[in-house]
Amino acid sequence: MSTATVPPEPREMVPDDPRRRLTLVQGRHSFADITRMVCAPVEEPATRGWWVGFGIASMCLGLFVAMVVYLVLVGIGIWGLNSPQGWGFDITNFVWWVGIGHAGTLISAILYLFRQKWRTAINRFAEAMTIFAVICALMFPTIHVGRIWMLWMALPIPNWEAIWPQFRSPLLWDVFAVGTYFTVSVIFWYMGLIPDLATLRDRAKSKVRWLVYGILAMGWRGSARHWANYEKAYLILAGISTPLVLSVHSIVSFDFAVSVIPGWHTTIFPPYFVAGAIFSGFAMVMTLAIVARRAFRLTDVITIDHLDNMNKIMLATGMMVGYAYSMEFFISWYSGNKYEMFTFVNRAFGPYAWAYWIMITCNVLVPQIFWFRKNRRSIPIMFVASILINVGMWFERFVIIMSLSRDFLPSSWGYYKPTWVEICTLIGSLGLFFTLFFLFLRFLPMVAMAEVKNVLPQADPHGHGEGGVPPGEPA
Amino acid sequence: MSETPKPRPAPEAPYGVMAEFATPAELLRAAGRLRARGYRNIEAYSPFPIHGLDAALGHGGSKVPWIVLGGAIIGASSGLLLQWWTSAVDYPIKVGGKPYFSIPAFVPITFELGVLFSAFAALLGMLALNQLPQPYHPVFKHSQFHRVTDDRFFLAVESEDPMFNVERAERDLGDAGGQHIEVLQA
Amino acid sequence: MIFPKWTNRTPLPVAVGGGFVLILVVTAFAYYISPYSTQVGYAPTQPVPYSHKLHAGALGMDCRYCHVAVERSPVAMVPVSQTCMNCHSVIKKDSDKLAPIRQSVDTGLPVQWVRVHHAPDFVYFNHSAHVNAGVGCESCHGRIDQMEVVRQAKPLNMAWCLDCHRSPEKYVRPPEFVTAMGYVPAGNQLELGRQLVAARNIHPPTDCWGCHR
Amino acid sequence: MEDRVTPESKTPGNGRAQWRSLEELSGSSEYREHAETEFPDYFAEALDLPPVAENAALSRRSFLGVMGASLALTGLAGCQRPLAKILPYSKLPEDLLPGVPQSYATVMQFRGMGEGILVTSNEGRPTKIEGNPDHPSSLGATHSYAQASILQLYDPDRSQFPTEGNASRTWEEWNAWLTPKLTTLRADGGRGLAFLSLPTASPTLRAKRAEVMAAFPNARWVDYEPLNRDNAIEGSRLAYGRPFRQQLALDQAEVIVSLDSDFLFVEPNSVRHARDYGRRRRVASTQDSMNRLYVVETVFSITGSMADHRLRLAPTQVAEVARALAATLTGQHSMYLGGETWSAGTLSDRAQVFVATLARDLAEHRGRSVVLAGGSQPPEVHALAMALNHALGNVGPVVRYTLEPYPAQQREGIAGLAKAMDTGQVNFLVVLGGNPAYDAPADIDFTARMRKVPDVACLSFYRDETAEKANWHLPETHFLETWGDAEAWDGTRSIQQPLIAPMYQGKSELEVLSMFLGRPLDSHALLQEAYGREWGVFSGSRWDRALNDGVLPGTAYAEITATPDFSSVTAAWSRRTPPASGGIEALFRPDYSVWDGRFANNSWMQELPDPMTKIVWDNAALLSSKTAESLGVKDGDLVSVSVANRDLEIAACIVPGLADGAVVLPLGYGRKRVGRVGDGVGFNTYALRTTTGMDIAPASVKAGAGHYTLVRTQDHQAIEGRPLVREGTLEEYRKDPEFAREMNEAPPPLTLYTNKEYDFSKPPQWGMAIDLNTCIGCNACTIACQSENNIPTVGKEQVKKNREMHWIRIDRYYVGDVEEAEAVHQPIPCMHCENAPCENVCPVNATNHSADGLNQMVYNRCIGTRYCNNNCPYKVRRFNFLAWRKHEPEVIKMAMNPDVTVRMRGVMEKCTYCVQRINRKRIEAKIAQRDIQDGEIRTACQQVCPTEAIIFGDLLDSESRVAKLKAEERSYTLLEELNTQPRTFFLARLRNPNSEMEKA
Repeated sequence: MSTATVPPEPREMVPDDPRRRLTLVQGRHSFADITRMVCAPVEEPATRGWWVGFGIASMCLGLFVAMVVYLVLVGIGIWGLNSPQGWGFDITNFVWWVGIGHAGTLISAILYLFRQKWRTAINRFAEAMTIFAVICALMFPTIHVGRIWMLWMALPIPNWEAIWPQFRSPLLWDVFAVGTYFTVSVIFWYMGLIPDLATLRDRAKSKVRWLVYGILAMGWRGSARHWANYEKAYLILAGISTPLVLSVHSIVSFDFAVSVIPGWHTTIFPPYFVAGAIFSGFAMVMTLAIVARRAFRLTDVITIDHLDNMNKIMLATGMMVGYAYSMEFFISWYSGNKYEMFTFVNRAFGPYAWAYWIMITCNVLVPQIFWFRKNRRSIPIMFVASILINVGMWFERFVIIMSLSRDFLPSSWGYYKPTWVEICTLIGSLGLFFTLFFLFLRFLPMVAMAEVKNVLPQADPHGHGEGGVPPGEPA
Repeated sequence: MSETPKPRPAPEAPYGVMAEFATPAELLRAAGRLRARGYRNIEAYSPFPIHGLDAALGHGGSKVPWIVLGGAIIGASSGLLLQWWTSAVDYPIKVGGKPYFSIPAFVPITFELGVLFSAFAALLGMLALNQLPQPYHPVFKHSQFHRVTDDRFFLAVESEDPMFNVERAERDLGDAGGQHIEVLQA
Repeated sequence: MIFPKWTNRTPLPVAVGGGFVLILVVTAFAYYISPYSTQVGYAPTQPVPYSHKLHAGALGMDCRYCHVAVERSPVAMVPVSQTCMNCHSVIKKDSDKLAPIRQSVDTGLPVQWVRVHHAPDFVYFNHSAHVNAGVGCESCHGRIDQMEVVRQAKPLNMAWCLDCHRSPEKYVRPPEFVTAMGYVPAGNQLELGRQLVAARNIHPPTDCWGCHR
Repeated sequence: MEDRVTPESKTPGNGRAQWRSLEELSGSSEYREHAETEFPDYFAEALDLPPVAENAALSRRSFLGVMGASLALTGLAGCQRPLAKILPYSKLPEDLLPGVPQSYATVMQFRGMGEGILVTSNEGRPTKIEGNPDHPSSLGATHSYAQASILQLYDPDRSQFPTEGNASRTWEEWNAWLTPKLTTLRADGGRGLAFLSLPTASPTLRAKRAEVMAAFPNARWVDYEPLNRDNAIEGSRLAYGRPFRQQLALDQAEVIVSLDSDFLFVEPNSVRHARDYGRRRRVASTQDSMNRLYVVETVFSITGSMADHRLRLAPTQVAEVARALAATLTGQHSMYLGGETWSAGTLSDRAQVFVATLARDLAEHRGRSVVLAGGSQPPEVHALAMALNHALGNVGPVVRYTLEPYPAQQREGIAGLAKAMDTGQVNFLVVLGGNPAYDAPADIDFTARMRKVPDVACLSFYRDETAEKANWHLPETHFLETWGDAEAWDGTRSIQQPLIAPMYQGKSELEVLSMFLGRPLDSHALLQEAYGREWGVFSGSRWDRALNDGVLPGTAYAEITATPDFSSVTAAWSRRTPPASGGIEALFRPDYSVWDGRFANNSWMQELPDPMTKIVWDNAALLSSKTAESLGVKDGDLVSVSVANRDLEIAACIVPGLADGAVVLPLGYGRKRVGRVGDGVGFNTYALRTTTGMDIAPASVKAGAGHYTLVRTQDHQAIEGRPLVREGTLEEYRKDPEFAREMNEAPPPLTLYTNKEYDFSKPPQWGMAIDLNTCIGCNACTIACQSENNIPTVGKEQVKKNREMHWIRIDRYYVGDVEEAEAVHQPIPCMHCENAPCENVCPVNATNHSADGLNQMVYNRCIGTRYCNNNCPYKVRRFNFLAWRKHEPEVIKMAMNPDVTVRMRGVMEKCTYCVQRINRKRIEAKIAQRDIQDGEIRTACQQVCPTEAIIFGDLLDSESRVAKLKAEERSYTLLEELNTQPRTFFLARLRNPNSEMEKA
């Protein structure tokens, strides 16, 4: 039944012409084509590639579980932490994952508010990535405590001690901030899914799929009233998510900014962390998008233009991060505080200089290649770059936390080395992330169909040229 | 274009009459026509939101924002109350030389809870106003309706409409260019 | 395939039910760690069926006759076997029930009493401090004089301790009535209490290190 | 002064260089932790079961860990609560009140003298040792060894029963074996019988030994202790013809000269010395004066670290300084040394300036100065020192002489015994205490000699190197298990009363000797017998008084006045051959932690960092950086040291300020048979120690192959120009008393929080003063704290990961340039900040503030985020990374303080200002309806401090000592600019240099 209207090719224009409207969907696709394209990976049997990826990921997940069990039974001592350095890989991973978790809701929310239609191609799995990344992030504060079985004390539950959590602690702020962020992201994500779940329901061949998707779709029927409330709610969610995104990483940065430790105690952290989070978030979306669009033949939906745009954002945020790095040095010098000054000189030339220069290279130098359009549109280059940026951002957090190694009293300076357990835990958390992601790719539409259809030229009812004319009727 | 039997008048009043359209534009035009003919209880169905449709159908704005506002207020205030009561009333503990009720330190959690509650309000509000979850609905009986989430657009005249009458509704929908015109049993 | 009409009636019950289960689980945990889940009523059987009801109640012996350290030491001191023999070398000198006591006195090995009132090891309760401040035995141990077998009468958890530490006037007695059972204050307890608190300059610590060291 | 606190201006390399080398160290064994944590125990760990009855009675506090875990399990599984039992006494021991610790006076013998102590006992478990204020050698303080000896008592590796060969025996069997032997021995007056014992300060034991010798006139009695006073006694014989013992009144000395004498720690009576020295270092106002300390030494000792002027020289050069000093004093300051003229030897320019200035200073302080010779210096130096003191008129006001009670020449003694054993003259050797097979001079090869003796019986605390070679081994009692007595340095006598019945089958030397006399008695009977004899009739009341006070009044030695025989001194010096220049000299000295090896199995001492090198669980060959350079050796490299054709592979440790051309070898490590803690730890330097070079010997050092992991508690040595330890000279202080406070750039404190509902205005408000001017860095506080607060030890590998648990640590920074470095000590306990950064970041309120200003740490609330320690600028918090006590033997739990929770793994801990002591006094005062008096509450670290450098008290009570100190100009708080408002504060250190030295 291909009575769908076929729009003509978009007009040809000079590349990067400011007047040019971005091609949101390549090629001439009807609504039905979109549905088919997006639903295909969910409805067709899983490819070998999927099985291999899923297998590896779940093996890493197993490693993660093993490491956590080991940790609970023996104690934090199996990590390399010590007296000056109470935190190491654990919190580094936490901040890193939270950072990655930021692009998702950001792309959806902020770009939605700015009416950046091109977001539709990537927002769905960006949001999914957010949720999975935040799950990984939440793992680390949970397992990093000495007595995990007493963790409930950090929640405001009435108890026999008649004593409550300490609400001045940034760690507790984290509990609420990241918890809220996770919940809101899930809501946002699910709400976006409802119409597409309805689509899957209506296309369902097997009873089971029909039942499951049917329940999840909650009887969505796309009536005008539905859409009115839906769009309003979605807009509001986007509205509240935006400050949320900013607040969450600001609060994560408070873990450090609120302390008195030189290299931690600095007011630049909130914006700096937010920029860094967006930076790493986009990098991760990029990495995933590149793979996904190949694997699932979505190159027409996730177009090179989308990737180009993301590269521009990475370039911008990369510059912001670089600015923050330099600004830290300036401020420490300007403060005239000898401890601050020492800390930053020590960062660049002390025992952890290697980590510092990895960070600078990956986060400041690498993005510079995106000044050139050729690079912005070259898949291999941007793929490698995105991975390097993720590495760099991990090291950023590591470098910050290692300020602990040399604080006020030289007598208690130390040096922290991770143990094999910590390294395995990090790898394991990647396993957790990808396991969830593979499941997502398999069972949920990875692109927001309704939204993509909405941005197709023929979706515009007011007949600016294409789309308006029904077949058989004279224009 | 599957052949559909002419619907016989049902023992009890039907839910309404629904027709299928191929493009958003047709749907919009049809909605406009019917409304012009004086129909009031008409509802459109589409795979994605269509601009101007609400106006054409004469729907009012959504009430979701007010629900969310309520959620935000409840969330934020309960957050602040919790912190004030636990830290300053129930068991005041001296921490870091700060007052029991250290407002600056209590801002983050207050804000987060505000956001959390309003998010819930947004979702639940939307569902409530749309009366979801509602797995069954008469419109699902339409033979082509499974395409409403894919690439087809539908317009229904509901039986509550003061000037509802099966034959007239069928005719008017046909005039408006609707296909697969079917009567939906309640 | 469309959902039958009746399914429209499911969402509400499902939602309500789910919410109910959730609340149940949460409250169950909350209750477990809450001040209301206590060991009250714990009454293990002792190697010697010693009856406080008889000794403290009927015979009206003073607590301090056996628990000699209570005014001077953190521990009230479970009496040494010899204490029992002070009387029981004369009265009921060959009752079988007393066999363990006699054995202990002969061998010098302790009688293995079972601890009833059990503060965790990280809690440092000091009997002398409380008794001298005018906290009655009864206030924490209940009507010992009516107990055939000693059982825990009060929650003995931190919330319960804090209640008195925050407002001692609700409980303190004049020193002479500390060991009295079924004590009734002469007049309004609160007023009396306030006077005592003022007179004896009682201000119990609510700082952690009052009890945890 | 300014460049004192900014050493990097002088020494850019110092700290960093050391740091680098240490980085290499830490890099060497990376992923070893896998090996440490053993799989089998995991489940045991997680499912720790609640205490069983006996233990609960034994020491229920030690089970928090377990309780915590089981609580956790109940939290998870909701299982039944543990069944705990109460085990009352069957009969109540007299004047014992359960739950109330008691304190008994007794005496500990160490270094051939008695040191009076008070021992705290909980239900019969001695748990803590403190100094006896009435005792002249202690005055209420103790050294670290006394503190640690409590752990020795509960050492599970102690010898527990007699053995014959490897078979376990009973004392009856021993007697059965001994009796026939004795009859035969008695027949020929004990020919072939030889006793080898430690010198003792116990008059009763000495009498008993005499009795034994009377019974066996032909027997041979030898005393040997590896660290003996032969040189001093020999020196006194040279100068006075008689063995004298110096009684010092250091608080009377304006000028103190130490010729390699570590009188603040190593020399006998050091605790008293430190106290007297400290008195004259304490300045309350600009009017006060200070003594001046000149130190000439090889090693960088803690005495050296206190010096106002320090001259580092190879051991034999030190003697040359003495000679030059005599020459200058006689030559230029017309001092009479028997008329002879003294020729100054060859000295470096620096040394000559030093001597000239010193001589002038001495000459100006006749009768108010003292010259001290170190035990490692040869007799002639001691003799000369005595002569100088006499000539300077210091004998009397500062130095008094008493007769040495037990002047046996130990080196010759053991050598003679060895010869006798060789020639078969000994067929029954009885070793009483001591461990000659380990610590006798290497050239004697005592072990080989023992094989030539048919019967060897050995009474020893451990079944050690000697015991296992002997065919009879007898377990010895701990001094807290047996009756005895001992004389203080000045002869004042104390009764040694046991705190606990012998835990195993041990017997004391006194009891064993009574067996040799044919009438075995227990120590109590023997002692009362002895005192009955002494007093004519035994008086119970006098006895009880003696026990109660811990001292017998009027028992001090009689003072002797004599004039030295200058000629014999000069003669001795003329015999002396001037040292060969060049080459390397080895100096043997006791180790600050394990002494001569007897504390090798004491984990507290093993983990106690060396005050200067900060090395734990090891000893090392100490070299100066220049020497190391010339040898091409880096810190931690293995070097082979050879003395008299004996070689030893040992790790090198580079110490700033050490003398060039010398290698310092601390003794007491490399034990083979001592126990699970000490076996194979460190290097046995006795292997290089021969009769000809007991203290100083020519040696050769060459770089060996390989690297060794030396673990330090402090990896970074320089202070990086930060005003942490604030120093000035006495002049600077007089000019500008506020100099210390002027060193910080504290901006006016700003706050977001104006509406604070509380302030710390209600007394008491606790605070602690630490006087850096009197702190000598002796580590006593660290051990006292460890003993008082049940602090675990973690072992070398964990300390390497910076996981040591000490609640009070002593930071030692080197100041000045690497070669001529000076050192400063800074004890760091919790600062109990009023605006504590740790509290703000705790998510569960596990650490917060009490009304009396204590920074509370609640273990049972802690979930272990470690955030508090991250945010602590002073890094005083300690985290239980693993279940440190998991593998600890049951018996150790008896050493626990029942008033302090034993922390489980996963919780943070830190200094509490000894809150258990505060609470005890608070409750006492409350019950008595009175206020707490100043000085009533004394923290463990304060109580033990030999120099009274630590003062604790109520800051609001203007009369309290701590409040007065707070008001002093020298007082400052650490990192004041952070506005943490610490309650612990420091008093700036002052040095008292001789201005002329600066000029020259």
